[in-house]
Amino acid sequence: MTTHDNVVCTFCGCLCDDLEVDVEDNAIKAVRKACLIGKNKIMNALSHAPAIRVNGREASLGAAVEEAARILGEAKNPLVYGMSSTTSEAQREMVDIAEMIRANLDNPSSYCHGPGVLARQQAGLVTCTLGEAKNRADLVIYWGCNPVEAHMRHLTRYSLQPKGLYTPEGRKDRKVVAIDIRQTPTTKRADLFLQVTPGHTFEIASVLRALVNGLEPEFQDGREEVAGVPMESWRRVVEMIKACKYGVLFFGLGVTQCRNTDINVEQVSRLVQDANKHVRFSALAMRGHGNVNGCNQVMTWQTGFPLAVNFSRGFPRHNPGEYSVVPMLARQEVDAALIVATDPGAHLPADAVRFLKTIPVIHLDPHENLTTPWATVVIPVAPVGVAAAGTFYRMDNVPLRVKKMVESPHPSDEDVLKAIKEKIRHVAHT
Amino acid sequence: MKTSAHLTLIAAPDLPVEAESLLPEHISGKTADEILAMPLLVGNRMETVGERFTVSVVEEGGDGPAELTLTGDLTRFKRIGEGMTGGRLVVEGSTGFHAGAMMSGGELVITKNAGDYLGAMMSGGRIVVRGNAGHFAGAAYRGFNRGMSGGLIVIHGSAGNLTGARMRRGIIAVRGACGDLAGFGMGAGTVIIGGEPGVRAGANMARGSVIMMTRPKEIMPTFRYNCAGRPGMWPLFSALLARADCVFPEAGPETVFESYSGDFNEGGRGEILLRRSPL
Amino acid sequence: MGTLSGLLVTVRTARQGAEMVSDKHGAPYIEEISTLRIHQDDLAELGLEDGGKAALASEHGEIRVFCKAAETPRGLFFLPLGPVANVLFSVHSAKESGVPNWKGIEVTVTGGEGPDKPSGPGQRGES
Amino acid sequence: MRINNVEIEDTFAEAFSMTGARATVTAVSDEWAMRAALAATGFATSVIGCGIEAGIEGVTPETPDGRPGLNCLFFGMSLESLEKQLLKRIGQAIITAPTSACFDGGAAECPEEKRKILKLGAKLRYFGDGYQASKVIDGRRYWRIPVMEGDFVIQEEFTAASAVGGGNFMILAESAEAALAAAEAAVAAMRPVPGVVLPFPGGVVRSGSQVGSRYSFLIASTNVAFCPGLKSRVPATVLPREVNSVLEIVIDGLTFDQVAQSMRLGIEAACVPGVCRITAGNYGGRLGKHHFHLRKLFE
Amino acid sequence: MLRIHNGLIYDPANAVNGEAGDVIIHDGVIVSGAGLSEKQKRDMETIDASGCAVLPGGVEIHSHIAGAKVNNGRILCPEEHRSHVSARTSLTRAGCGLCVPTTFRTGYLYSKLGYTTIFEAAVPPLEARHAHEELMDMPLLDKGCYTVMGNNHLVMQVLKDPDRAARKERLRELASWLLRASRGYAVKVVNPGGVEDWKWNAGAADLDTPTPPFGVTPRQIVTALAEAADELKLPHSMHLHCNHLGEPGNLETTLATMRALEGRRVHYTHLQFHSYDKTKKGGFRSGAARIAEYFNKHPEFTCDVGQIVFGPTLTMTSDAPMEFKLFQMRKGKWASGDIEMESGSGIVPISYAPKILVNAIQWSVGLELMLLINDPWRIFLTTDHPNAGPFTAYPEIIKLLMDADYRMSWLEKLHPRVRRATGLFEITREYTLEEIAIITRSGPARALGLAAKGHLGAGADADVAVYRLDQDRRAMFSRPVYVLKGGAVVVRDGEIVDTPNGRTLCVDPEGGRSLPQDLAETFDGFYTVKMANYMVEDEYLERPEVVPCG
Repeated sequence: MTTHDNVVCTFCGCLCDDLEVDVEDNAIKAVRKACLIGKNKIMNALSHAPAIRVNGREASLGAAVEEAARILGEAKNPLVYGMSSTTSEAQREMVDIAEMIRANLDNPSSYCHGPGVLARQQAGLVTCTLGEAKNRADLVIYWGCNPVEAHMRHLTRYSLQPKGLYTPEGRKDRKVVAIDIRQTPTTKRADLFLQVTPGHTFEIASVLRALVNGLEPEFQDGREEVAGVPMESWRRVVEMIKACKYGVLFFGLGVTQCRNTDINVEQVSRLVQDANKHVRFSALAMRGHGNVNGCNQVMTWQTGFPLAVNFSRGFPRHNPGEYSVVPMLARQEVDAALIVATDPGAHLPADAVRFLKTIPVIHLDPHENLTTPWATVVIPVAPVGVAAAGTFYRMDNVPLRVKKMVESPHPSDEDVLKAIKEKIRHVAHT
Repeated sequence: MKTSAHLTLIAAPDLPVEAESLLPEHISGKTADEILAMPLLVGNRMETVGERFTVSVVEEGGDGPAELTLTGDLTRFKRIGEGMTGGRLVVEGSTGFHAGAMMSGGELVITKNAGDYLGAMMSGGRIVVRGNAGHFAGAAYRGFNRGMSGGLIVIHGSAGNLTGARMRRGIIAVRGACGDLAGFGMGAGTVIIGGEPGVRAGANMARGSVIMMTRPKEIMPTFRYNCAGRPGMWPLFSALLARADCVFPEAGPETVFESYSGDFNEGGRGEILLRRSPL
Repeated sequence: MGTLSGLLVTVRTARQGAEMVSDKHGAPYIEEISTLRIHQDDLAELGLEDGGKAALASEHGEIRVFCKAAETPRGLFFLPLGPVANVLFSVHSAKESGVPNWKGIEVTVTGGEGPDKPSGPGQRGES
Repeated sequence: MRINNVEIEDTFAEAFSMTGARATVTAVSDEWAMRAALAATGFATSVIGCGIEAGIEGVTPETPDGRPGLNCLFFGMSLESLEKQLLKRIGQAIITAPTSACFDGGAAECPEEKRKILKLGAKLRYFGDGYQASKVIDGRRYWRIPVMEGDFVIQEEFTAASAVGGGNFMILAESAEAALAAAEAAVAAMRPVPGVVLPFPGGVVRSGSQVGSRYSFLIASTNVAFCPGLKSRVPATVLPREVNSVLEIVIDGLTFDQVAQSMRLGIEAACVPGVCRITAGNYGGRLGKHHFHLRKLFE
Repeated sequence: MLRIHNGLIYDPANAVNGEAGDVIIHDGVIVSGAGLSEKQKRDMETIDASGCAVLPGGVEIHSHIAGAKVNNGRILCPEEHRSHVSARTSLTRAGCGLCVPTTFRTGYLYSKLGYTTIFEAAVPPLEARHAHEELMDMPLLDKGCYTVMGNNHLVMQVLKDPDRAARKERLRELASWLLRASRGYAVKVVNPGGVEDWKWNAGAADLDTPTPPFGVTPRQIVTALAEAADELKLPHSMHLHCNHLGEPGNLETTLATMRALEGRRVHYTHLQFHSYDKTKKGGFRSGAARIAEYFNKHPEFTCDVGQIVFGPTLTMTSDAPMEFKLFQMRKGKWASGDIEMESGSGIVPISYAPKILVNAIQWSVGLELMLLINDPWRIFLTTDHPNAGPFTAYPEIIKLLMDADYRMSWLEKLHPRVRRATGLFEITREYTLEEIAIITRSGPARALGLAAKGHLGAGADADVAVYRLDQDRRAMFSRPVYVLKGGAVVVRDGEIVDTPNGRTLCVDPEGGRSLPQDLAETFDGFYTVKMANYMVEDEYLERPEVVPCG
């Protein structure tokens, strides 16, 4: 039996890198230190692999790659989409293919945390790595996120409990504020919980900005409250902000998916910038899928834009809403799709899935999921971080190398994508 | 010679089409065959106008700028009238994204609906939409902080979110309802909304005006009430819009508006004018 | 059995996450993503016991769920992300930035078994 | 040449170049537009003593803001003096008037090359103490200046044009009554002509002046050659025996043709019984470059 | 074998100054033609370089082209990308951007100027993997990156050690370890102490401001790291971005820093931003003359200029507090990222305009430095891309240096008071082609310790740029006729014709195989990654080439 130390978990944006994994006879025997989800993910990494299929029938890898290349090469407005749970090495191949076939290129951030990235295009963002939260943060704000259930070790490793360089007492050295529309296991850990009515992120951020900037808000209806929470409470939050040394605000989908999406985050970003006139303050997005941040990073260094890119003219163009996956499917304007390392069958509205079923879809995934049953071409791949190595980007942009601990019968998605790319190139040249 | 051309769509395409080539100034002096040979990007392949349209061309006496009429369901056609500098472009039907974006002169008329980014970052000229417009009418493209910088957009129907977002000058009149964040972050200019406005109108505006005929659900608490009165500019806007065949019958020259200053997070030099409905 | 109108919010839960990475066709996953978190009083108004069944409908589709009492505000219902919830949403709800309204869609909850049983990811939308 | 038996003297009115501008004053009612216009054009009979000559051109059927409004014409000896006066007059008489607004009336009748820009709104905006704001409509910028009553709107730029000042004719009559009746008739006929104003009270001046004086501190004095009471003492008198009273009509206009047209209409109307002769003032052509030959007006 | 025939060869490192001759290439390396017969030469594949200047490939000593901060800059500026695009071709990848071009496009743009070697100027070890990933996507260039250490907690922990000898020894080990962990090439110091100060919301650091809570001063940091770089015999000296960047009067700090470092090899980067005097009222004045006067007397120092380019660009630096100041002046966009235990970074878009007095002075200061520092082997052409402007402006800057009349013609375009604030317009010096070759390739190659770069002698890497001679030097340097990378023709008539990937240049200094116990404990306690996951793996180095120390 071999024990692998310092294994990087690939599930969420935390990328905990202290896992211990026991491997025997090319099988995972035990996972230690991981959260429940991470443990399950690694333990089940090799299970439920789909068969290679073309049009529902089992096929050879070569035949599947060939069919994939044919579909993509012929498509007049293809969609290349996914990437959030694979390595940046595979993502780089995805971009290359998208360029080559003049496709639309997008990743799941466009309907999850993408608004936070779009906000950075307008305002920028003052942020930090998670270690700054651990070592310095004496004020932590959780806003519209529930890490206890979604980023299970975030509180212990990074944000709430760890004893840091300048927070030797851990939790005792921190004031904690939670803003959410309901009580969650996370909000219960806070010193101050503001239960807000849904849909008012922007107003909250605006009023906090005003208070941070020393302005008195004026309520036309005379009710001194924002999002159902009295102004007193918001004033308390601002007092805490102004009294801290180093504040860190973690925001989740409750902020990015709230009404007006990216504009909320833009205002939150402005709030953080304003706070820096008084104290040091950072904000961090609670990125979900293991390497969804990597999609944004890779797409940005290769295409200039983090999501929603179109190559129909050969050069990258960017416009969320126009080239993001959900509205493109709403307009039913794509005629083929390459979907890798994401599961639209599980993550997209039902009508999106209905439309995808009407066009040829090539799907690469380590597992049977809710897309494999109907995709035109299904190619199983080695699970990254377990049977394939490569780079993942943590929620704070720290890149880590995920490891290969076991052999999979299947190639990595990086290798499959390279094969598809070569085939398309070959077809184009002959 | 003044060229008038009329293109009729043969069948609505399934794929997005980019039709930035179809500008009045581009057809001026061209024959029917030359127009049919102009490029269109369909999906990721280059086609010609002739594969999608039939054309008739009339050369009239006199000088006058060219006039181009497009007929058909052009909902999937993007960039119609993009970058137009003069002449007149009439769409008998609906358009997709970016109609009249970046235009600097001339007139674009759309008889049905327009998609997102109508007149985005335009600097001059006039756009009239008889139906509804999508999001980002007159707004800035991603990353820019200067949206529309001149000209006039009249939308007889409703408009989507972020109408006039980050605009720097010019006038947008929406006869019907308007989405959220009208005039968001604007630096100057005027957005006039007849129907029901969405939330957060005028949020983060540094300067400029959002004029509303219908009371929004809430005025942002970063705006402050000034007074009720008859702003001297309203009759001027009213007269301008009347010339563009856009009338706000609920607001005559004697209409009283409530005035609010904001957004104080950005200095408070912008204003919201809200028509005081007669009791 | 009564009917309530309210706002549905999709969320992550620990169990949903843990089961999703184990087997997306497994019964525990399907059960978890079919479990609605709802306020005790709303539950009572629907005439349901904790764990009772209900139909959840939006303008885009209808699903069957189990109702679990939780410390949620009244009129706000929470369902884990997944193919069950997805039936209630539509690509057409994506506004300017391309994000569907995952964090707030108007729904009605009707207590009772309804015509169909909860059937997992295969649950269908109206059209 | 005679009209209605009145002798039209073979002479010319000598007019000089001025700079003119037209401002449209609007308000909530005709009444308030008129009050603002009257105040702004008041005490503006002659550049000699008032620094500017001005008058109300008339009611305008169409104003930029659709409200009741009047056009006023202002004439100064230079662009600078015109601007100085206008800033004072708009600042003191129009901004101050309730509900008023002030717009460029343009000078469409003047050739483009003779037009100049007066940055009136651009300068008056500072009255807003930093709270002024502007709007651009159809390429024209308007300033909004907050005032106690509400806000005052003024266009940023006004058009100035080279204009004609000091067009005139004189009515030589048998009696004061006849002279006044003739002058009133003339003024009534001249008022509708666009682009001109008659800056003196009621459009009429009874005290025409001559250049210079026996007193060194005066640059002008009563026009002794036309004073009936001095016929016997002033050898240079131009008045025949039967003339007992003289009134003068002075015309400022944006163009030569407008002045000429109004003179023609005025002279025609003035040729009523009791009027002996129509003549005009000139300085032998030394002073002004615009010469209105009375008889040529009728050709 | 390949012959570049009959060009005028400018190879200052070998004292060849515009002599007609051949450059012969074999197997990616330049070889001597001495033993070859005329026939052998004629039979070779031959590039006709008649009428051309033949120079070594350009060597970029300081540019921000890859890594977390640069990518953040790309995210920040979609508007910048919109108007600068390149479509995919059968050879090249698609891309966009000018101030923050995408990785492939960065490779193409540098190559199209005749550059073949490039160094990313600031990489915090924690994010080094990211920088290397991007560099792998940057074709046509040999590349390396500098490891930022000036605000590193471990460095300051070591510097707290009262035992001088132990301190020295331990710092050398640590610097070596950090270079190894990040696969860096040189020790980079950015606003020493100042970035950490700002994490405590403190003001700008002076040379003797103790950094909380360590109590270590910037003076201690720079002297110790310069010493460590020397003792490790690193090919490049410490690469120093001084305190108080961009502030009027900062030349005092710069001079004090230089005095503190006298006798050691030090490279002062973007010296232009650190050479400002101030007026009595606190306004900007050029301090270039004083800096140059001092600098000329100290042959141990090198510098690059960071010349301002008028137009819009993006400032991006590890000097996060400086960017915060800039943001407060300009509002608009501001991105910032604090990096645990190590560093920070900031990005603010900016536009330099000739009619803005401060910008005009900055522009003049850069040129003054280049004209007043008399040894071209010690000052190199950079724009601190993209901080002072995009590197694509190099041909324009070359023209400003080589053509005094052209330089003078700028006076009327600048703010009228600029003449009072600088001495630029009294200088008549014009650079020669040889001097240009020095400041753009031979000098930086020597300063970087790259024995096989920056010259055309036998044994040099066959990185060659061939420019058609033209009195308009901007035109000449904008569009090389040929660029060869490792012996392959990659650019012909200004267009990319081949896209081989370059190598990663790194160092293998002695020691630094592991961290001593106390530092390892600090690491384990306060980093959020495991040390094993911190070290950049071999997979991230494309064709690594170790440049020897010593």
